[in-house]
Amino acid sequence: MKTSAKMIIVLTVIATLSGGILSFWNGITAPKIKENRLKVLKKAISTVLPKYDNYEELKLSEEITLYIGKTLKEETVGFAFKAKGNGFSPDLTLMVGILPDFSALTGIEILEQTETPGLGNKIEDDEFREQFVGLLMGIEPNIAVVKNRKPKNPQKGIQALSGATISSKAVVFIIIEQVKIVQNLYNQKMAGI
Amino acid sequence: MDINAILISMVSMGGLGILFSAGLSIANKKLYVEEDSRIVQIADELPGANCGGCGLPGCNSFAENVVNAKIGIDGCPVSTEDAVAEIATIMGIEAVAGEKKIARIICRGGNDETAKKADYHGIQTCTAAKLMGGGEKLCNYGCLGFGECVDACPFDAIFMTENGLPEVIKDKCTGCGKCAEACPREIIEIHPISNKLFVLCKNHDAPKIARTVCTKACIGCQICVRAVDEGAMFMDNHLAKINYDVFGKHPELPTEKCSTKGLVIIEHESQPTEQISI
Amino acid sequence: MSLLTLFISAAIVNNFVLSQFLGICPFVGVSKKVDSAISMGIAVTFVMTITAAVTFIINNFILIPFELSILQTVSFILVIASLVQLVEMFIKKMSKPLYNSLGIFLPLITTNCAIMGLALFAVQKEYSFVDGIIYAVGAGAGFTLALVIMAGIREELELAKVPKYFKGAGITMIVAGSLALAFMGFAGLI
Amino acid sequence: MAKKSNSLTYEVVKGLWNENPVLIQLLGLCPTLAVTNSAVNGVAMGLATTFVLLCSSILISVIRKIIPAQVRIASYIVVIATFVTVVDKFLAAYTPDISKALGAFIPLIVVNCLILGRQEAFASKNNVGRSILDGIGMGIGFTWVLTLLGMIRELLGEGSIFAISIMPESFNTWLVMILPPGAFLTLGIFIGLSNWINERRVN
Repeated sequence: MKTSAKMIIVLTVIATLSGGILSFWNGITAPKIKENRLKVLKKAISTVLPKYDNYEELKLSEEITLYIGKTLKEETVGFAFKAKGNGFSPDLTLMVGILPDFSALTGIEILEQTETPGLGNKIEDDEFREQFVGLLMGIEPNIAVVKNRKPKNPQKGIQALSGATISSKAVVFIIIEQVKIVQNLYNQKMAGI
Repeated sequence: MDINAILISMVSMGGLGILFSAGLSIANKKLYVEEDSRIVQIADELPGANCGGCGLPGCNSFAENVVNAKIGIDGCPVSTEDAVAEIATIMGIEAVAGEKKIARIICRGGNDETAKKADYHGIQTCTAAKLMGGGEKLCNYGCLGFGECVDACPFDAIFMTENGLPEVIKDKCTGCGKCAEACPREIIEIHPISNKLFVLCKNHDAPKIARTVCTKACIGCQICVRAVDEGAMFMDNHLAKINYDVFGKHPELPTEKCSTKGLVIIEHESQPTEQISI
Repeated sequence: MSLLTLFISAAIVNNFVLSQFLGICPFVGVSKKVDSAISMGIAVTFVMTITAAVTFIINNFILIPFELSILQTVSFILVIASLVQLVEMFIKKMSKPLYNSLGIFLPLITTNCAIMGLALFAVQKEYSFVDGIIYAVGAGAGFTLALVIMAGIREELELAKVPKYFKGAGITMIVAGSLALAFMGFAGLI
Repeated sequence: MAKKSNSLTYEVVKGLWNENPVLIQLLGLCPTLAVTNSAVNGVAMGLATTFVLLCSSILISVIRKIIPAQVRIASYIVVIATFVTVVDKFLAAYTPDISKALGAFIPLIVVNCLILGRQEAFASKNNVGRSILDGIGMGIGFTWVLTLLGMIRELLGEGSIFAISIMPESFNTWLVMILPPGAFLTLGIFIGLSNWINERRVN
């Protein structure tokens, strides 16, 4: 009986102590971590939306929150939201900025990606991301992804990265999907109030 | 940092701890397999490298075999002397100092001694050469010279000389027997280091053929067998063999009588410690 | 993501050993013979499936409700270690032959990065219970696949004239490198 | 290897070369391959692992007497996991970019075979002083291999070391060095090289 009692006591004491130390440490570092995350979020929103002064958060659903950029004169400049999907390799997350009327994009930012280094990860370069500014949304047919030449109408198509067509197409596809979802959620929300 | 967050996490971790430690202790009682506690103790003494030198898959199985006396306590070639002593105390028997064993090459038919009957360009391993008509050398019992034993040795204690014969580095060899296993002609034997006298040949050919095949072969002239007293040595189909348990006590050595110096005392022959890189 | 694509992506496309570098220690250690590789693979897949189930329960019923995500690592590894020990005791008691072929690998599994990696990824990707199980089985299958291929190659290597200094771990790494190259071909499949 | 006879200096030095955790004992290969696509990551992972190894060695060698055998592995692992989470949260709070780069591999230090291996083989059998030295030795041994590996892979893969570009523009980068196969090949060659150096040193 003695050893098994000792076993239970020792393991439980160690587990409890570690639980205590960790949550104490969490208390110290959690605010810092939250702060860092906020900084990253702010930076992403500012690159994606045109000049704005502060932003509000509007929770559309469980996972989707809409960041509304407003100027001092309470005039909404644009919406920003996160879009998730799979590129060449899984887990591609973007921040998408769009005009309040969901007509055209105001810019995109790649938050997380594990695309192939040297090829797919070029979607983070400014030169590729600039193409998305002013891209028209909700048009038929969808955005054209053109290979190794400039698209006819820059507002209707983008030039894919050489050697990373799948990644480029994935970015466009994720944005279109997410814009549709956010748009009708936003409309429901607006109709609901 | 609020206290109740800390309390919650302590309680939940504590809960998990209790759950699993209770589970383990019940399992420990209910699922108790009578296992000799000495196995765990012995396993702690062993180097734990699971190198297989003792011929068993890993140190635990070696400890198990030691406990049910299937293998000697000095079976682990790699462990140190005081580890062996420690195991002996655990097993409660006095430590018969495990005499260091090393590998011996029972053949001196190198390139200078035997003539070549063929020029072999096949797969450069002894097993392959042996299958292809017994390799290059005239003698079909002798060393093939492609160094499969060198490849097999995990302690780099054996190397090929220019003369095409393997040579053992005494202080590096742990006597694990890997080279003896690897050699297709069983030229290599594992002997206690104190054993100095060998008939360094494996040739069973008749005297006439043996003499033409290799200058240092045992031609089976039986001079040595007649020179020592009864039973110390015996002829096995034209090859003289030593009966070590009888012979060990015999002071008088007939080496000079041997016509082709096949009977040799290893001591004179200097065992090189530095390795000539091939 | 349908279950089949999830399984294939875990087993082949993002193979745990060759493209995510998890479970390399047993990969180098146990892949000497094909039969020991297979039993190691089965043991790992078995423990992975239980781990996925138990860690899902712990995460969704204990950690998230009480905001204890900081305890994620500690609680998961406590679960894995205790589970492995329980399974080992259970197998040792129930069937000695199974223990001789399978049981000796179980202590190795506790320190296996693949199992812990699986638990963390399943939580990170917020898989549901069933997705988690399929992901675990896929990852286990991928691990076994890589291990068995490697064991097959290494059995051939015994006879090949490997340069002295690359014998053992060195040649295993280089062969694993070429295997990783081959598995990269699957990228983009899903 | 005899436990008592090693001198104290040997305890530290052995971790650096002749019992190097990665090259000789083949422990902790998962982070070694995964994280060394850049030198900075290599250093960060090496130091994080050393910190965890050191702290857990100290604590475990102190409490080793009171832990009953059946719960030994479970309690060692809880101690290691606690220190790992501390490091993980510390990096996430004070150096977010390193934490992002190392990503999922910091929590995986828990199951890093190196740490539990050293606890089982060493810290649970020796007093605190020796375990600290051994922890330092093993940690530095692990770190310099990771850093060197990270440097080489970054140099060939992106033409820079510690993000300072060194290679001339004309050098087109070996993309494979950043990808998984490059990691395996570089480590394989590393192990071969170290065996060769050992061979020369012995005679």
